[in-house]
Formats: sequence, C-alpha cells, structure tokens
Amino acid sequence: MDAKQPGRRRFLKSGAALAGLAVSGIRPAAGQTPGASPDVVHKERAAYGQPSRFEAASRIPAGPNPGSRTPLQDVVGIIAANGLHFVQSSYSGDNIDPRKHRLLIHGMVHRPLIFSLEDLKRLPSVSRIHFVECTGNTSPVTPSLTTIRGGIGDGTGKGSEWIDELHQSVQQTHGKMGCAWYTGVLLSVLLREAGVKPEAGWLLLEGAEPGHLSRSIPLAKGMDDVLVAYGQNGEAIRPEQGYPFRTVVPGFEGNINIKWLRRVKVIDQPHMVKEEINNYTSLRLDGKARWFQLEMPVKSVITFPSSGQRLPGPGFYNITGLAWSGRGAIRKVEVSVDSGRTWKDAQLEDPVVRMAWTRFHFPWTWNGEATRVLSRSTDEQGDVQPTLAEFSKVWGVNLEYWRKTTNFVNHFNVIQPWKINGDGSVQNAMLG
Amino acid sequence: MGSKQSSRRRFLKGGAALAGLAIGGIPRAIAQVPRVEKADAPPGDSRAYGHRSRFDTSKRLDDTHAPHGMTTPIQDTTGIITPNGLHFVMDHDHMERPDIDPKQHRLLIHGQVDRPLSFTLEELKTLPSVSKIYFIECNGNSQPPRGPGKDSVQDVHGRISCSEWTGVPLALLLREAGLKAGATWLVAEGADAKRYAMGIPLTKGMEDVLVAYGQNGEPVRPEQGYPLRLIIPGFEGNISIKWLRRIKVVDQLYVPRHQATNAELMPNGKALWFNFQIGAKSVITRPSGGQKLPGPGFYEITGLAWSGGGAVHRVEVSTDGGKSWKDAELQQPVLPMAWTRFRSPWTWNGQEAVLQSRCTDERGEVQPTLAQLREVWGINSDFYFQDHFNGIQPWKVTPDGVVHNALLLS
Amino acid sequence: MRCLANLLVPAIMALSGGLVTLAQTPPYNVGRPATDQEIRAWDIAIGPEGEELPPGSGTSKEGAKIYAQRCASCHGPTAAEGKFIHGPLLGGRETLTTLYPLKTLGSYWPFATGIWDYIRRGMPPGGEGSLTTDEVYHLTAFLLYRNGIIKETDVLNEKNLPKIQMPNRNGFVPAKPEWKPGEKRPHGLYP
Amino acid sequence: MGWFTMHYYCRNLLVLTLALTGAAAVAQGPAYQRGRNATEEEIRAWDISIGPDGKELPPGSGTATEGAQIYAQKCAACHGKTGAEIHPAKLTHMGGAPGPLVGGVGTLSSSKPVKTVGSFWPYATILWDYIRRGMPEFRPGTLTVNEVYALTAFLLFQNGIIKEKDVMDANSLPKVQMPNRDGFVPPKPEWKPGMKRPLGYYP
Repeated sequence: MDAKQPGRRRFLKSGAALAGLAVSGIRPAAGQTPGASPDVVHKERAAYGQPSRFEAASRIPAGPNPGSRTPLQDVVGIIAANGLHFVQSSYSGDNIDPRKHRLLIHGMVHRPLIFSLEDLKRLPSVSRIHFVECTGNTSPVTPSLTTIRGGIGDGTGKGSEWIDELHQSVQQTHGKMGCAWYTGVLLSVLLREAGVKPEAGWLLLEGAEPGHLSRSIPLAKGMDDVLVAYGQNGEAIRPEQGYPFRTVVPGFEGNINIKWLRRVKVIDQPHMVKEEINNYTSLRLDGKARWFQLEMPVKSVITFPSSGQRLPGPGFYNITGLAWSGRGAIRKVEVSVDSGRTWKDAQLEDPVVRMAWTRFHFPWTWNGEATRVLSRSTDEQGDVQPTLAEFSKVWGVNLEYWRKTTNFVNHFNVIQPWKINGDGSVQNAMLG
Repeated sequence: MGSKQSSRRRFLKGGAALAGLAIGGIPRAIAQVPRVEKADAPPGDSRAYGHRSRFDTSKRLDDTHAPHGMTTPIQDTTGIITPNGLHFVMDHDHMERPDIDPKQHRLLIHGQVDRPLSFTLEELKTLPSVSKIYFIECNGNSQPPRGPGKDSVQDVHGRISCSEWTGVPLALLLREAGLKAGATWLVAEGADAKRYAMGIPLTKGMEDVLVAYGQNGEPVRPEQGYPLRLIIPGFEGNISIKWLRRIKVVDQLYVPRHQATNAELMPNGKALWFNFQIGAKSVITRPSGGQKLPGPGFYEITGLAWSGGGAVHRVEVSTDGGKSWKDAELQQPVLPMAWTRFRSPWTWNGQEAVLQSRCTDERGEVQPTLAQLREVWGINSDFYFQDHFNGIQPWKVTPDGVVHNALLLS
Repeated sequence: MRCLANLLVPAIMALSGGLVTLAQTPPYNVGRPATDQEIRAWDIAIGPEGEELPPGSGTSKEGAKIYAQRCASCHGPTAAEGKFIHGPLLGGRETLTTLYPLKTLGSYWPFATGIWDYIRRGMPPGGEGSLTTDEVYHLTAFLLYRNGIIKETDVLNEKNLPKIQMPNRNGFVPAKPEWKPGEKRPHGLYP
Repeated sequence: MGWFTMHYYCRNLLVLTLALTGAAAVAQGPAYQRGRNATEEEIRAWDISIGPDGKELPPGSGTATEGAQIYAQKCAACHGKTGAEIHPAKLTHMGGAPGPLVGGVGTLSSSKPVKTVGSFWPYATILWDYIRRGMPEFRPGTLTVNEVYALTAFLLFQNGIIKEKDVMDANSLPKVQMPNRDGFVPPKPEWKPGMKRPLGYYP
C-alpha cells in the first residue's frame, strides 16, 4: 500500500486544485473516458521481475498426479513462459546442487566420462525451439482414472475423463505440453567424446530424482538431434523441468525427455523399464500392445475461441491456435468454421520449425449463429490429423468405446471441435 | 459454474494424496477470458506459476548510468531469448511506474485520421496478431567505461534484451482509423506520470511496428509496459513506448523533448537527430569481462550479434587481437532485428589472448573498431561516446585465465 | 521477412549424423574419465538379460513378510487390490481385449527383470533405494508367486530371474522395438 | 533428417498488413470494426502533444516576470536560481544533476559542449510541451496552463531569446526563433528503410 499512496495522494491533490482547468486533461479523473489515469507504484529494482498483479494466468492441476497444465488459452506466440510450462512429475528438483550434479556416460563406449555443468557449458552448444508434450495429453482416459473409475473391471463404464464434459477448457484438454527455446550440448557431441562402440544400438537416459525415471531411445535418435539442455528460454532450466540439465528429445513422448539427467548408458537393446511397459504403451483391441511409439503424432488445437470463452457478439474474430508434430514441421493447418463441412487454409506464422509449436491464424467474421470451429493439421510427412471417427476406425472401435473404456490410449491426436453457441459461449464438442 | 464444480469434484476425488493443497476454482469474470479453475496457490507455491532454481543466481544489476535502470545478465543468457524476469529496464524520466489495470486501459488513435478510435485491450486481442522476435536496445548501451571498474559484459552491454513479442501490427490499427492525406509522422505516448512521448516516421509505423501485449508467451511485464507496449524493430529502445496509451498521426515532425535534447553532437557542433537505427553490433558473452577460465583447453566462444538494419549476415571472431579473423557459426534461425547467437570453437593455449567479434549485417554495414570510429568522428574527440556506440569489444584473457575489458577510455 | 536457412557452418555439423563409431581421441577433451566404481554405484538399470543384476537371492516367503511391512499400506494386503492410483499387482489375465483392461505384472509385464529394476529404483515411495538387494529379490519372488508364475519355494537369484517366462512376453508389437525416422503411419499414429 | 536439413517454411503471414505498407492515405472503411469512435472531448483531454507550429497550444498566456516567481518556488530547488547552475542534487533519470537550462551558446563544437534550451533546443514549443508534460519532476501535470506559459517565457528570457515583457501565448510562442534551429542534420529528419551508413553510423 505504501507504494501506491504517494501517487494516489498526489492525484487527489492536483485533481482538486486544478478542477476545471484545461491542464487537468493530463490526468482525467478516474472513471472518465477514454481511460483513467493509473495509480503508480514506486519502482522496485527487482533483480528478477514478476508478472503484473492483474494477470491471472496460471497452471492448473493436471489430475490426481502431482503436476500442472499450461494455460494454452493465455499463451501468445509459440513459447510457453517458464513459469507456466506444464509439469508432469512429482519431484520438485529444488535440491539438486549444480556444483555437485554430474552426468555419467558409460556402457558401450571406449571412454566412460563424467561431466559437470561447467564442463558442458564449455562444449559447443546449440539453441533450438521444441515442444515437449505429455504422451497422454488430450487422451480421453488417463492412467489414474483407469483404476479410479472401475479399472479393476467393475464395468461401470466410467471411462472418459473429459470426453463427455462440455466445459473442459483447452488448458484441461490440451495443456500437458509446452514449447521453449532450449540451449545445450548435442548428445552426439558427448557420445563422440566417449566413443561409441559398434555394437551399440540404444541409449538409456536416467534422471537423478528419487525413483530415477529412465527411458530407452534409439541410438540413431541420440546421434541426430537430442539435446542435453541447460538453458530454457534464455535462462537456466527450471527446477521442475530438470535443473541443472535435462534431455530434450525432439518430437518424442514427453516422458522420454528425461529431467535432472544424471546418466546416459549406451546399450544394445532397450531396457524395458517400467514406464516402457505400463504407462506408455497402447493396448489394442486384440490384446496386443503397441510399445515404443516414441514420436508424438501430428496435432493442432484452436486456443481462441475455445471452451469457456465467450464471444461478446457478432463481428470479426481472429481464430488462432497451435499445431505441432513429433514427426517434423507443420506443412498446413486448415480451419473449418461450419462444423467441418468446408475447410480453408489458415495462415502459419513464421518461423515454422520442426518439432516446435506453429502458431496459426484464421480471420473470421461471426454471423452470430451457432456453429463449430475446428482445426486440422498436416505435417511434412503428409500425416493428417484425424477426426474422432477416423481415429476410431483405425482402432476398430465405435464412438461409444471412448466414453466407456478404461483403456487409456496414448498419442490421441483427434481434431478438437469447439461449439460456438448463439449467445457466444463456447463449449467442448468432442462428442457432439 | 457447472464445469468448475464438476472438475473440482473430480479433482478432489482423485486427490486424496494431495490433501492439504488448497485447490480452489476461481472463474474469471470478464468476457473472453476463459473460465478455468486455477490453483489457489499460496505465495511461493510454484504449481500455479513456477520459480527458478534457488541455485540460479543470475540477476539484473543496477544500471551505473541510470538510477532506475537495470541491466540484463547477457553473460548468462542462453540462446536468443531474454527471460522476462531478466529483461533490462531503462526508463526515461520516471521515478515511478504506472500500476495499470488492463480493464481500464485504452489506446487512442487520432490526429490525421478519418475515424479517431479508442481500443480496449480485449478488443485489440481479437484482431489479427503476429509474434516476432525482436531485440530492444537502449541507445546508450555499450558506452565504454572510463577508467577501471565495472567492466563485465553485463555492465557495459547489458542494456539490451530480446523477446518474442506478440501483438497487433500498428499498420492494421492505422488503417482501421483511416490515414488522411498528408500524414507523415506519428507521436506515440505512454501512460506514465510524465506522458513520455516520441516521434516516429509514419513509413516505419506502416512497416513493422507492433502494438504488443505479449512477451515470451505471457503478458508484457509491468516494467516493460504492461498492458501495451510499442515495439519498433531495430530502432533505439527509448522509442518503443511503454504503457502505450496514445498514437497521434501528424502531418509534420513533432519534436518531443527527448528527441531534441538527446540528439548526438558531432565535432562541428551540429547535432544528429532522429538517428533511429541501431548499427551492426556484436559482443562475445563467454568468455567475457570478469570471468575466469579454469585452465588451458577447449572452450566455445559464444556471443550475440544484432543490427537495427535487418538480419545479421556474418560474424567473425578473432582470438589474436585482430590479426586474423574467422567466421563464427550462426545459430538458426537468423531473424531480422533479433539477436543472433554466434559460436566459435577455441582451444586456449594458456597465454595472453585478445578475443573480439565483428558483425556484418545484411546491408553490408560492418561493426567498426574504436580507431575507425575515431577517424570518422575526429581524433581525440571522445564526447561522442554517448549513444549508438557500436565499436568492436575486445576482451583480454590473461595467463591466469581472468578476462578483462580491453576497451577502456582513459 | 527474411529466412536464412542452412547458414550453419560447421564445427558441429561435421560431427553430426550417422552412427559411425569413433575410436579416435575425444575431440574436445572436456569431462573426466569415470572409474569402474563410480559406474557400478550408478548403474541401476537392469536390462531384459539381467546382466546388471547384483548377486543375491530371495524367496516368496521372505517376500511376503517384507511386503506386509512396507508395501501393503499402498498396494493392499494381497496385492490384488487396486487402491487409488496404484493398480492391482495381480490378476487381469483375459481382460486385455475387453473395454476394461487390467494391466498387472501377471497380465501385462513382458520381463521379470523389469519388476526387480523397478522395486529397487522406485520403491517404496519416499524410501527409494532403502531396500537391500536380497529384499528386492524377496519381493520380486513374492509378486511372481502371487501371480502364479513361480512356485512359493522357488529361490530367485541373478541367474534365474532373467530366464523367467512372463505370460505376456509376446503381447507387444513390434516384437523388437525399433524406430525409423519418417516411417509412414495412418494419421501419424500406430494403431 | 536432423535440424540442419530442416527447412523453414517462409510465408508472408501478414499478407494483409504488408499490403498496407506505405503511408498512402486510405479512404476505404475499416476492415475489422474493432474499437469505438473516440469523441472530440476525449481527444482534447488526452492530446497534450504540441507540434512546432503550436496548433494544440491551449488559450492562456504568461510573461517572464510572472514566470520568475513560479520558477523560484517550483523549479529553483533543482535547477538553481537562474537556470544556469548545475545543481548537485541527483534527481534526473540519468542519475546526475539536471543540466543547465541557460547559457552554453558557442560551446557545441568545443570539447565540453553545454546543451541548454538556449544553445540547443530547436523549437520553443518543445519547452512548453515538456514543462506541462513532465515538470516538476515529482509532480508532473500540476502546473496550470498560464503557469506553463509563464515558465516558458522566463526560460526564453533567461536565455536572451525574448524580452522580459514579451507575452507568450498560443500565437506568439510558435513564432519564437530559437538560436540553434539550424543546428541539426539532416535539417528535415528522414528515415529510409535499408539505408546503408558508413561504419554503421552516419556522422
């Protein structure tokens, strides 16, 4: 309050003294149009600044698991602010002292090596923008709900987390992802430093947190574009994102981007750790499970207008959203404003980068009638984002399956329809 | 309310393990802002808005030139984006910054237009937007220190930052208002106590100027002009008006005070004014002044290059005091009027070395040496070291590994 | 706007791509050699062939006691309970093709080594790494026995654990995990 | 397959905006119908920018004599008694004392140039604009219109540009010829996109 007093006091003083004079136009009284003179605060010389107190954008819990989701409806551009980047892990990372933290590279190498953070910073570095998306982002069923809602096989049919919810916001449906500029050393540089032996075929990446989450990735990927990143959007990686360094495995499932990286073991075959079996496989109707899906599929979502928002009235609106693919660059995004009957190309905002968010824009004049708006992306591989019907066909199920099953399907990338009601309110219309 | 209720219920149902965390739904009241619940997080709870590591001590420093300014730790910056919390601050003329409620804030466009218009923030957000990465540099950045003292790259060159800015092109708004024939200049004005104002050529305003509400994916920070800031790519930073509240279209040059009094004097007594554009420039950020190399061996030399005139075309690095130069690697993407990260491998033999970088932009402008600048401006004249200094910055590595600023004016 | 692509010159480029193995000297000589001891202390990942399993042994009977003390509060007294976010550890066979599939060690996991690895790595939450090697063998034996995969009297050790045939060993596609960049898939997803 | 082979898809996203480039006046109607029309009253209340020909100057007047009294009360504490002093107080945004407002003529080409209202400022209207906009330092906007005219007159008089009894108003102020009016290059500021400059800098 102290900070605000002088400004307000001054304002009242001068306002009274100058009432009626032309000069008072410099400081129109509060409530006058076209806008009141704001209060002022003494500028604190914050060594590290914070957002405006008027801003409410915040992450929300991502479900019963610790973690939180990015407010995609508030994100502008193609970067998720570090403070709003989704988190899907229980470990805070707060207590890892970078001076003590080490990275071990061993296994099928000629020279097992240990690197400190300072060592990594001496090596050739790169900065790249990439999305990281949770494998289960947008899935109608989450692993936890599988058990919470009758996953034991009680047949209650309470399978879907959101698919029958009209009011699920885009943060809730799609918020388990972020996109950031990462800076670090290419893993290939470290592997060459250690000297990979010919029989190697895979890598095991492991974190330093309790439980040491680990995942296996193909060596070919590790030699291609995997980063050991110590920078995120210009500053040190955040603790919850893996401080002091993490792997960024462009386009691969979020959980493979191991945080708090402490070890890379060069191996000849995958290690089949728990996460590779239980959490990140997709069980098909024939009882077989698809594993090591690795790449996130092509996907897009409209962030404005989206569920929970409201259009104040007919007129012009800039439809905007995000598209991305784990399999390369986005080539095309189409938008339909008539419930999927016709599609038109949206504008893609430069730069369009492989395995990064691509912002799209679509100018639209709303006539005030109820409709649905949808977006459909195509990536450089030619993969096209499917409708729920197309997705279901590939899986050999009917739409009811998604409402009822407790089988969580990862890599769920169907087109997201938002319903605009006549009163301007917007709802999730995934199922109708 | 229904959605809030059900999702909260659902969350709590699954949330036995999280007992103790206060989860409250706060629906947002105003139109067009999504109705979502948010964690009612106590201060310090990083679930709603994350914090950085307590071991990460990188911070802005008080600007030695300005009592309200703060410099960006560009020696710690990775890539080409400055984190919002570390963006440099340099305000002209205000001891205080406005504490603006975005719902009350308006942008007025008037003057030589057919339709004077007043915009709310929400109205601006429904218009076509763009996101662009641009640097903002104070025109007083990089003044060489006089005598020994503060010589870190942050102290000397820290009045620059680079962000992804999102907003509406000013050209779109001007077109919406309808320009009258004869319009040639703009006056842009902030909502700060002194209504800081600057003149801008209309041609630039119609080219690439942004009315920005987003900075690196979130709202523009208060000290950067929340809720609206003008971004004038490649121009000296003081023209990118913060807390933007007014654009007046005029038919002749208006000379706001700072543009007259801050004009740079030349040796003949004439002043160079409206010298908007930042020149071709670069600086090595690692290794740089005040840092220490642990010992001989491999090091990546890295730094930043930029130009107000477009994209960086080339950066050369010299490790032998300027005797020989070799091309540095440029980080993609190389964007116009944005930082370009350059990198060059170097193996230090443990002996004294002088490291320098030299930028060439797409127009062919080459970053000059101090000697070249002196030649242009007259020998023995040093009073021009006020603004737009873009001389090559040499760093001297002594055999003990300590790095010193080798560009000191006596 | 201008887009300058592929301006990238070099140093790293020359190193990138390909799986060529290098026996030559390290290019940068940054980082220090790791000792065998350091590697042993950190290398907790157990592959399907169990090469990394430390010597030790365990039985289901001993495992039952440890389970009751340290695991039952979350996983239930019999391990067949699915409590909160923990699914049951037993049962679920024949459910994989239904609307309500139940993934357990017995119905889903392809390798027994994964059980050993995960217990040592991640259990119990909050006390990760506090179990002794033998305790991990005991608990693994207990869970395999409760799933009907080994007998109650079987003694599990580093040699026989990798040889255990799990019921769902062949329940995954592709049989051998592989990754081909740019492989064509319907809608970008594998069914 | 890696990053290095990546291709950027370059598009002119802002087809719309680019088409607008150039300062040509457009007669068409607005494209988006966002924002509401501002009233003349609103504009008057906000429009504090004074151009060189003083169109926006409000009615009112003042003389150096009147200005001297106001100056003594509200300005001298920082700027010194006559306006020619350099006060030790560290109050300005640059952290040093405010520069002198008076004197300095003939110093601009010396090694110690002194930029003052008299020696440097090209238009008298800037002085009026800035006093109203930004002065006094901690109470900007508190001066009346007549006080601003009076202070402007006082500083012009102190610099020997007008006489003590001259009345400054919306009519007379823009006509004041400032000594350094032609001290700027280029005489008419221009900006040309892509202009190349020697050494990144034009002297």
